[in-house]
Amino acid sequence: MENTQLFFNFVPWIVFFPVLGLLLNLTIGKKLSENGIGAIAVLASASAFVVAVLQAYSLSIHPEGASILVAEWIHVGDLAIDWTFRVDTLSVTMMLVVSGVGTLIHIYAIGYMHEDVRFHNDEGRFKRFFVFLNLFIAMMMVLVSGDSYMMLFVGWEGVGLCSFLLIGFWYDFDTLGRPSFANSNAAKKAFITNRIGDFGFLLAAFMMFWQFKSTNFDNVFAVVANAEPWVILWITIFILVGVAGKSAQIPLYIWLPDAMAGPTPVSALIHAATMVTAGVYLVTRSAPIFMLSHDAQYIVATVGALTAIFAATIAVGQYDIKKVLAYSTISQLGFMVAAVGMGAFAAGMFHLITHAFFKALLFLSAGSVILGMERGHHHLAHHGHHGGKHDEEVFDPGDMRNMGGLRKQMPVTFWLYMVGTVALAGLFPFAGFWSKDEILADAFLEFPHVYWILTGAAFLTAFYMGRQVWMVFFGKPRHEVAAHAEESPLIMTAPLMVLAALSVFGGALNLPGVHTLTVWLEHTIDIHPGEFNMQVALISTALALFAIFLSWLLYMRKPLTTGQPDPLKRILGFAFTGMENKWFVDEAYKFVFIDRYTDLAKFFAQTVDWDFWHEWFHNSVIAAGFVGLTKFLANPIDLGIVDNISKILARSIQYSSENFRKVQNGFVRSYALSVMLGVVAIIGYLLIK
Amino acid sequence: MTGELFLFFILALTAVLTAVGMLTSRNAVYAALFLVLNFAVVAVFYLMLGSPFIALSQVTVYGGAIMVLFLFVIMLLGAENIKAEVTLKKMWPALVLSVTLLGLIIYMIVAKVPMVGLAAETSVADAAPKPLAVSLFSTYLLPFEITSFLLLVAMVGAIVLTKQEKKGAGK
Amino acid sequence: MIPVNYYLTLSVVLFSMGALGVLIRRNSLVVFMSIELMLNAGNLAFVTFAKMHAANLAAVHNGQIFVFFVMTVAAAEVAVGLALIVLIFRKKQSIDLDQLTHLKG
Amino acid sequence: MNFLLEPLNLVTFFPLLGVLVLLFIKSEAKNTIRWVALGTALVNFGISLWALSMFNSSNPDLQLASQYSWIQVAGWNIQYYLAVDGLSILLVLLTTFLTPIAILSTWTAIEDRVKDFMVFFLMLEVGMLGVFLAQDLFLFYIFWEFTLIPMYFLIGIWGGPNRLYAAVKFFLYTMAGSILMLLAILWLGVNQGTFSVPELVLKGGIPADVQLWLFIAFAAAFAIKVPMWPLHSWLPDAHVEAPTAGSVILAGVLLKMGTYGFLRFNLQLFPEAAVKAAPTIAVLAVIGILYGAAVSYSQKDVKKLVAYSSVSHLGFVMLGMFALNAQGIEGAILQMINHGLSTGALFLMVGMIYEQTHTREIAVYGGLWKITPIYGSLMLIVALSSMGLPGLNGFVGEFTILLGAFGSKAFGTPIYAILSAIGVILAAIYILYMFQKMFLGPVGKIVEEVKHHGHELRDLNAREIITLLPLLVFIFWIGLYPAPFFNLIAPAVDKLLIPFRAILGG
Repeated sequence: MENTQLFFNFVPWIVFFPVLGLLLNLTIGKKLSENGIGAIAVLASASAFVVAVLQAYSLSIHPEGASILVAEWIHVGDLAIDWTFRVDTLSVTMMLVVSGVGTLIHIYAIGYMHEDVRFHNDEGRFKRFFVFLNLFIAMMMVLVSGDSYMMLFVGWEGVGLCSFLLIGFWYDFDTLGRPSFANSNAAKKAFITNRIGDFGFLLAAFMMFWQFKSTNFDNVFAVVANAEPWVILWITIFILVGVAGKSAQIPLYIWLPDAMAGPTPVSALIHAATMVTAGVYLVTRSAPIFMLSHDAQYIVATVGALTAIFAATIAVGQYDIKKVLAYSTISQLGFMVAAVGMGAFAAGMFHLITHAFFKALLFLSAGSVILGMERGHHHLAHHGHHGGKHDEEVFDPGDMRNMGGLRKQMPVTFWLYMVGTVALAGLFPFAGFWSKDEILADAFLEFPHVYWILTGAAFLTAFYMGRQVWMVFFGKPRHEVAAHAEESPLIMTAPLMVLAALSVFGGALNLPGVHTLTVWLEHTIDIHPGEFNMQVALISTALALFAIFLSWLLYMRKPLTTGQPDPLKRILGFAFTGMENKWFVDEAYKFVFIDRYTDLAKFFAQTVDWDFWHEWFHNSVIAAGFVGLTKFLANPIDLGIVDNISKILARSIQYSSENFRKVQNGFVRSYALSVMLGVVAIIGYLLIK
Repeated sequence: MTGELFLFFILALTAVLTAVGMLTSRNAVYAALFLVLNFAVVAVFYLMLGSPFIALSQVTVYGGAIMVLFLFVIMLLGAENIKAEVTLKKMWPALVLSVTLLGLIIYMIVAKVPMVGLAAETSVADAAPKPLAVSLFSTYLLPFEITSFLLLVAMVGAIVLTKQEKKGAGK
Repeated sequence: MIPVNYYLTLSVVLFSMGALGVLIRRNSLVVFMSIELMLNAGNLAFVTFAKMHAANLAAVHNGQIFVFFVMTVAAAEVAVGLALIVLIFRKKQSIDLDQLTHLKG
Repeated sequence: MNFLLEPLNLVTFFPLLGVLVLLFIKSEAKNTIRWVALGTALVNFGISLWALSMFNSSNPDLQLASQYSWIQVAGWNIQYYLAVDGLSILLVLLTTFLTPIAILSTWTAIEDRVKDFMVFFLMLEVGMLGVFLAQDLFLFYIFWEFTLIPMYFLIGIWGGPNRLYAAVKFFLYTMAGSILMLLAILWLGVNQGTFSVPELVLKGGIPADVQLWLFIAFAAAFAIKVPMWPLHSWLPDAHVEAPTAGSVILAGVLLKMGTYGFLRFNLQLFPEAAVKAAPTIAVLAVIGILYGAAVSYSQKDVKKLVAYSSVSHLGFVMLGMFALNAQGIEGAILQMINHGLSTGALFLMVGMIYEQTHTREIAVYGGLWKITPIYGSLMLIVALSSMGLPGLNGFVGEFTILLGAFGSKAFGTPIYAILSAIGVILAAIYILYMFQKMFLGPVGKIVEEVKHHGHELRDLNAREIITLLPLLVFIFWIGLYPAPFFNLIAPAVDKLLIPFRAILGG
């Protein structure tokens, strides 16, 4: 794939532009205004988008793509990993999505960050935010454009880092702006959970290297067919662990809802549209491996499907506008993972793209709602309608129980939100309909149990989105704040409109019969276009409409009033408590893993290492033992035996010397006599000898 | 018994007797004189053994220099006599040892040394001092120089040791 | 022809008498003389052996030169020794060896 | 004169010149003393670069040798023999690189007996360089023991409140191990007729059972120094009590003497025994990795946390080394450097905040990033490097090590690599815990306390940034483009591997 024609050589700039942007902001950001910083960041991201478009154009002429070597990275023994950019239809698709949606969100963020509820006059926030955001774009680009698993991994961990930084962006607060470790906890949780996934990824990479002697995509795929089945199964399972971490699948999804602690643009960009779909991209990229093992496909599809329905049930029970969307994202990711797991790679990628559009739209609109609420709160506090009462309690602008009737206060946002909702619910002819349907159609053919689970999840999706819309925009305001909410400025709504348009028409990317996307991706992965299944489409549409009707029945016919418990609680009882509390998974994890590890660490650190090893063993055994030994040697041995021996020696010497002393009488002649004696003795000896 | 042998015995007897005289005389001056006589006899032996240079050195160095020095010191100190000299009772270990030594070495000589006869005549070449001197100043130059240095040291030493310090001076 | 043994025997006799003198006399001057006697006895043995190996010219000279050196050393020794005796006499007013017991341990 | 102009002799003994100059400076002239010491260290770094320029990286053998016959008594053949090869060149550079940085870090931290401090420090440098360069066992032993003395005083005089205990413990533990090594060295020297390492390697032919005993004797000395679990109990004391510069050198270089010793002597001299011991070492290394990480997590003292993290990191080094393949060993060597850079930087940064607050208790900090943004950002980079984020140096080492261990024929099973990879997760846990509790969250009470004493918590000043900057450059350089470093190592490692290839096949 050494193709350097056209614009292929520009591909590294897809990373360099954002890096350039962040470096610029890092160095001169202090001197720039908020808009200046934002402009640089947007420009950087937009430049990346332009590069991506150029790549797409080049590909349309040379669909076989290219690999561009920038530098060698790790060359050890027979291990050779390079910084090589890969341009093919799959990677360019991802580039377009990431940089496109990314740029829109950058623009939105300029408006959003200006008045985020939690900024508390933090002046450095713009610089920090856009530096992180650009870094994220760069890392995401590394992820999607890498030519080997290891370069992909760099981006993989890199986006994890950005996720950590951005979730913990307001690191000294909790989500409501109170001083707390809560946000940083959420950030830490995300990073560590991701690391668990990375652990799986690493093992997969090790296995690939030792089996195939390379981690380069082409090299691996060239020989993977010769590998033994157990090797392939283990590699796919390890990859699945990685996917579960990054794309928030069971059992590692727990970090994503907490990740909503980040500013809303972050939730939209990272935790809905791009980063979390990296797992889907990874599986699609590894299609040649997954295709080889039916068991692997079965496992992946099942995990995806279970995640889809499990998260959907939780979404039903949430009150925070972003939390609902977060669980919805998990659920939709489950759809995608299930799709790519089944081998419906085109469908998975298709859903990935449309989901990026409408979920970003939803999140950003939700952000707009939250800001609108916040403006209302601000307005109230300033005009002092209700005295100091509101200053005492902390107001949560994201709580849907405080909303209601926002349709009138925020009409633009309302309509945008509606587009997103319908797209997500999967109603004809919005983007979500086409992509979701393709997944369901494939599942229907491949794995019926996955199909049924996913259909259930789709039903729930329509229901919780209906619930949300009714609660937020319809009925009467349940709080004074909602009554005073204000619409967002154009800089925020304009990108939303673009996204809304994409959500409406995104389905055109891969219409049945035309299969544009499938054909496009076929250049890279070996896939076949799925056929449109009218039966499946009808069932799901009917179910979605039914779900919306149900939600209308519950939440619209008799709109909620202030302080009223959720009507579902009456119907579902304990089950709803479970949904509300996320089925207590977090608590269970905390009890089973986190607390145990903390205890274990404490036990090791305090009891084993310090008390036992450092103090007891060192001080009592080694040191005291040594002291004891020296005492033993000093008293019984030294004084008792050695000393006595020397005493006896000394006495005998004393005694003998007292006698010998007499010899030293000072008479020269007696000395001479001794000498003479010696002479005689020696001569005598010589004679005898 | 040839004349040569006869002469040897006479001389040997003289030597032993003078030695005994030296040992037994109470007066140190007598002892010194006996010793001079003894040295003279030994010098004759040297002559008989073909070493005229050594014999003359013996006479000059011992008889002339050393013994004069002895006598001079004896006179100087006035120490001719020492009271309560030797008693035989205290002497016996010394006697026993000396006799033992004598016996041992004589036994050695008898047992180990061959009975080689030595002529009393000397060839001129052997006895001439010249080759001796050549040897002394070539092969033995270094010892010779060291010895001369030794003599110098002894001289200086003797002077320093015996020099009378004036009272009060240097204290 | 006088056998070499005779000379050696004489030398030994003289040596033993010198030794005896050292051991039994208290007059330090006489002790000193006895030492000279011993040296002489030794010299006699040297010259005898030199003569015994007369065939070898170097051996003759070696023996005689050794005697020569002994004499020189003896002269030096006497000079220093007598100086010491004089010194001792000045301190002790005696040259009796049995009075000199400073070395007593 | 020629002797001194040989590059390795020059680089080893040049600091003594600085010591000599220092002796003639009044001890009150503290700044002059600091500048002289810093200048000496910098020039020495320059000299080491000069030596590097003469080093031929494609040659796997010892180079730039300075070899003289030294002690030839009773059949003992002891040489003065300094030389460098790919196994040691990076460590030599690390030593000369870290020393000026450490000296710079003492600028305001050490006010007491500055002259003595600098003298000891420069002498320490001589010892460390000697250890890495000596190719004669006897000479090596001398340098090895020599490093103890200045370090003992650095901890014992300028250390924390419990310094004497720590200094004595440090000294005794290391000594205890060294004695066995000395016996082994003597055995080798007497029985093989030479103390020269290359000659011993060439000669070989030590029977396998004897090899094992010698291996154990050498390993005892090195394992304590590394330190390998469970011989690490001197480490937290020494690190916590040592002054910052001492900790930096201790973590950065002194610990590497242990791992280097394994590499140079245990692997080269006793290949059969090394193969036999590999699984055992791997078990200890894995325990060290996991145990060190767990124990770090539970520390309340940040310096102790970093100290225990060394146990974990060096576990990786040991694991890689005894994987006995190219990836493992090259990764291990690079990881030695990485650990020197990252942990050295961590200790430096902990020292910088300690200088202002006089406490290392994690709980009193919090929200520092807001107050000291530069400090926070740099700490983040260093912390990430320490936990092995791809693109930074730590990852390159850890990845190659784990990769090597995964496919190691000496271990015969990937289980050690898998378990160690869990250590990567645990590393994230303790590093993030430390970063979060100190830099994120609400502002900690220490800020008020410092204010109470009439100070304001300040961000890093120019000198501190300059101290850290070189480390950061290398953190990124090694992370993004490690090729120059691997190129230095690779030929020597290939040569080192020849006997193992013969034993293990392949």
